[in-house]
Amino acid sequence: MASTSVASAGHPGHLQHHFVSEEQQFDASKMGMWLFLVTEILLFSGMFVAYTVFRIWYPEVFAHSAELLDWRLGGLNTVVLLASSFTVALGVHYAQLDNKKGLVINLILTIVFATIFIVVKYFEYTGKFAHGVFPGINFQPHGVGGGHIYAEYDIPFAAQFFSIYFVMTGIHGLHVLVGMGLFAWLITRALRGHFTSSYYTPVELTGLYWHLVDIIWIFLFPLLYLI
Amino acid sequence: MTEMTPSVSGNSGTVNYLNHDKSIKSWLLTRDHKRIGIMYLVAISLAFLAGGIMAMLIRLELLSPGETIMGPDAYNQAFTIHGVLMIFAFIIPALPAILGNFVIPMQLGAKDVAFPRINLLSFYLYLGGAVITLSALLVGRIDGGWTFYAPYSVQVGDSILFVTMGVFVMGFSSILTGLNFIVTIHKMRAPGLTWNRLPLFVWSIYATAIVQVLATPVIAITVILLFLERLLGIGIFDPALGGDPVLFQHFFWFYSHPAVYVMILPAFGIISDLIGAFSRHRIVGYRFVALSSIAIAFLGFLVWGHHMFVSGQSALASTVFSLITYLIGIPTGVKIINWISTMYRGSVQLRTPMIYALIFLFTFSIGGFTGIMLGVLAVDVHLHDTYFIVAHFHYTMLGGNVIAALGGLHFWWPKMTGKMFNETLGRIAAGLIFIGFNLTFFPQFIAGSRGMPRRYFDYPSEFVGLNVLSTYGSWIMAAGFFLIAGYLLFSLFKGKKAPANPWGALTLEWTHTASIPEPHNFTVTPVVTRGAYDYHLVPEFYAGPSSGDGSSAGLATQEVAPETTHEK
Amino acid sequence: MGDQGSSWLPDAMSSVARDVDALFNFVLIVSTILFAAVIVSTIYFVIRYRRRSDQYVPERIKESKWLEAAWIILPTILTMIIFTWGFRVFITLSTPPPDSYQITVRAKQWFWEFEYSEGATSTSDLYVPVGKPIKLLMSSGDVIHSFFVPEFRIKHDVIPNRYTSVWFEATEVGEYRIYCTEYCGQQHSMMLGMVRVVTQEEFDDWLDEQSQDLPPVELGERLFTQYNCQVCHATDGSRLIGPPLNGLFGITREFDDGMTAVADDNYLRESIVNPGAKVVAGYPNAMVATYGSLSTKQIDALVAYLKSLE
Amino acid sequence: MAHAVHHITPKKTLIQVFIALIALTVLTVVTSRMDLGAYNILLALFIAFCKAMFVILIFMALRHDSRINAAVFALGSVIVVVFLLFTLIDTVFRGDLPNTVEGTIMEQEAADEAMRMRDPSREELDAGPGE
Repeated sequence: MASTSVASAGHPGHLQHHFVSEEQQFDASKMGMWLFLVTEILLFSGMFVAYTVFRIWYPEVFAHSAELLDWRLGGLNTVVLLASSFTVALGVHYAQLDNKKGLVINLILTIVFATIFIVVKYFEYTGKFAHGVFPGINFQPHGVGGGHIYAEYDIPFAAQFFSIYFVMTGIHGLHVLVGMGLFAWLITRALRGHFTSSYYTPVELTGLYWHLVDIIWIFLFPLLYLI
Repeated sequence: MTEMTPSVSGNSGTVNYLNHDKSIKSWLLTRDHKRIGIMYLVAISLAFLAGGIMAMLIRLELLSPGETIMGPDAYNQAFTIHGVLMIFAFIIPALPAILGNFVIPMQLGAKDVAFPRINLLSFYLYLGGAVITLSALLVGRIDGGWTFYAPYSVQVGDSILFVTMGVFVMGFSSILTGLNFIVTIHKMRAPGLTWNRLPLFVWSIYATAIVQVLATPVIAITVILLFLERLLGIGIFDPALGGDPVLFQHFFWFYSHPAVYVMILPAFGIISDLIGAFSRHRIVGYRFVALSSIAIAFLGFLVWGHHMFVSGQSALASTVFSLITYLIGIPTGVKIINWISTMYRGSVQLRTPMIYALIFLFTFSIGGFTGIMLGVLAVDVHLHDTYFIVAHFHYTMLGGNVIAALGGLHFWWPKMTGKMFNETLGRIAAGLIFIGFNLTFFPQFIAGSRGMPRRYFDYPSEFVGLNVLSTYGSWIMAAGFFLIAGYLLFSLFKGKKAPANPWGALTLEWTHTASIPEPHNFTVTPVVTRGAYDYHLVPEFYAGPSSGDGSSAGLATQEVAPETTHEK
Repeated sequence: MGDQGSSWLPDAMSSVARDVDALFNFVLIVSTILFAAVIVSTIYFVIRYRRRSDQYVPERIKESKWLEAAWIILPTILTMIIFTWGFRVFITLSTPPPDSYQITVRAKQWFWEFEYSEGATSTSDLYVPVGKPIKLLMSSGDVIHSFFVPEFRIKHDVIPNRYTSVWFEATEVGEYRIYCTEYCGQQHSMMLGMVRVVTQEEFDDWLDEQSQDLPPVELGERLFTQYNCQVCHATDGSRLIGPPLNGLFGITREFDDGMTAVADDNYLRESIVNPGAKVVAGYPNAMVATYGSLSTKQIDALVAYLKSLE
Repeated sequence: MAHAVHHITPKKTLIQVFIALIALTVLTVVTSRMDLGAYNILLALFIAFCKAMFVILIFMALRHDSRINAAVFALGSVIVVVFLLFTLIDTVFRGDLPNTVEGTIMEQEAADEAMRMRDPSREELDAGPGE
């Protein structure tokens, strides 16, 4: 099994010289990606730790402040992001079956869902900013909107909740934007026919990255919106 | 069944990784792990030089109480720059990035690391990070120490943004290096090179890489939060806004304690290789030494709070962290016993690299025992943040990592450059460093336990004697380092040509590559049939008349049925 | 009675210091013995088994499972003893007796303020009676500091926005230095103080004296040295970090924004409370605005003292 | 051939998992609106955990991937738990011995202020620390 016919048939263009076989190269890339995902998890873990520490210290403040976050928008974004994960998984599925059309359509759908996510996020952020709900020392809620009297939320440590909210969703949103760029790049390559059932490593790896971004949101949604 | 004769000759006339393309561009854009290792060697040596100059200035200032050569502002900057450069730009990357890069693929029988382009990227990230860090000098005073404790780091000047940004970027370099090694060690081993046959340097770099990948992202998020604390006042760490400064210390040490294992674990590996090669003896308790590196790497994540016994953290946390600290001390101690036992009934040869291994046993043992003292809850209350800590840290880091790095550099120098250094000067320099090091740092233990706090520009007169000794020691040590730099550079031009295997070691980089190795390391992928230290299995290798000091002629490894090693 | 220290430790001058020292010395002695064993066996093996022939390849030695196990189990037992011992002393160190006399400590860049329950205050000098448990309730006004008295073997970080404490019972009359051990900025190494351990009678007298009225100039002079003003401001006309302060009253000063003002009462007051408002030309705006907490009486006294300087 | 080894997740499975994920999302919203006390957060985390496992095992195909990748992921998750738990051992038990006061000075001042509002006669009540 180890000595593949591919290797003896000469190096395919995408096989680098220091690898023995395509399989070794694919396995290595994939393991590298999983390791990278682990670093992403640990990056976010710092924010989850900060969240947990402050939530345990000030549970009422967190519960009260979370009322300002609209669970409907958060829920919509959850569904949108889950759908994009689904289309990415389908994309990999089609790449494995040499179905270029299926791959491209699903990658485009993924970008569409990601765009919806970002647009919703944009309206959430600007809605907060309009009422003075900023991260950090600029936190000065005022005005009335969405059934909330914002001044009621100007309590000690509410600023911490919103700081954590903005930092977590902000860094998560940054990851979504990066993912959109990667998918755009994948689409151009897919259209040029770079991917086949024997070589679709970039699709697979970007897909793994995207699923991780989805998983982070799966935890962010109940922790921030549904307290 | 084929007979495979390793490449044995020197390098004259043949194509090697240094001469196959001499253009500047071929260096700057190289993906060859060996060239990247050499570029790291140059860059990191410069960082060490800069950090070392700062250290000398610090020692000079402390020669007498009050202002000796600089005021408190300059002094505080000097120790901050010393700490930041030495920790983030020197000691964390030093062993994995220089020796790991150069040696590991060859010890694995691989042509390169798994991701050569990422390897080059990580070099430039390192360079960029170091430049960003140093650019802080142009912005303003660099202050706060290498620990950046909040809220002081929230209040000092903006130059700290550049310092921490540099640390952030160098962190990515470290992550990518670690990621590369894990994949390389898993997927790129030569046929027959099972986990039980790996050189212990490979094991230790593997454990190191795990720590790099798992711990470094946390310093990244810590730096991001510190940034936002300064820019937006998010109130996570800043007590003036309701944040918790002790939480910052948790974040910081969650990275920085495992980071000391990034510094010391590769040193363990080098010491194992050196003691094995120069005792010509299988490392006693090979499996224990190998697996304990992994255990130490994991346990290293569970002890960060022993830096915080007097910080105001809960006593429960202090107790738990103290308890686990001992658990990590035990495998380390057993390793030392294993190294000593390896010399028992061995054939010990005192060449320069081996002398460094022996110095390591001396200095690192002191570092380890004082570490146990610092792990004792009640004793640490007295010793915390005094010069005792400074001395302990330098005994483990300089006396551990740097001594091992010097041993490794001398050991692999012939392989890197194809030249032998002057053995006599090598021994003299080792002696200077041993004496200078102990004279510099041993008095600091006493100064510390008698009450002298760290990071002090000025100190009471009762500590004068100890500080004077320490400063004199630093001059002797510096002389040693300059001597090493001198004869190593000299050997490049005038050194004797190195044979392929000057030490008679049995790992693949010695038995199967030339000194200097060819661009892709191996003409034929080697097939491994024995462990890295199974000297007793190949007595015929040493039977030749001149075998000990050089040519490995006569060595032939029989090829058994090739095994596929990389996992599915 | 306090114990003599060793070459390793300063004199032990608090009730808990002896417990800490016993533990320290135990670990030190055990470590020294083990370290000697490491070095002696290393040197012995290096000489005894030195390479005599390049051709010689030693046999592989038999590894003993029992020996390996012993190497693991014995140090484990030893370290667990040390851990338990350290834990017990740590609990003692961390738990002030209920009858402790409480003094409030405020750490600021770069001095220590002490407030006694009778309303008396002192700066840099901590007065305590001998043979009585003292609890220091500490907080910081700016960054993290750390309170350390080597002779008492006590240390604890002093953090902003949270009270922490240390306790000690001094066993002998004397003076023992206080250090700040957490890096806190430019004058970190000058943030020293002194514990003045006196008899109970002297302590009571001192408290009484504190509540009496001193003449303003005298009180001002005392405050001036207590707050370490002389570290940055000379009174003999020489240039330190800040401008010298003698002969100041009534003259016209120039500031770094080009403005000038006559140094009157109001100017002096403002320069103490809000030093950044008018910065003397040619000097950095380096003074920390932590003196706003001084009482009106104290500020008046300081102004009176400054006016008296020729 | 190398690629023949790769597991191809059937489309049907992907669709089923997607439906399950949506259902779990609805479930977590519904349960969060019921008052279960401390169980709210545990339930929400359990549901999130299940959703994450679906994504990891099926979408990311870890179920059919090499075991070392699963080990990498598991190790990373364990370290996250270590980070969280060991930090909480401090923050939850802060002030368990009398050498550190549990609450911050700000909290104490706010509490004292609140008491003074309720009972103006207690002027002597100081913001200082309690015994």
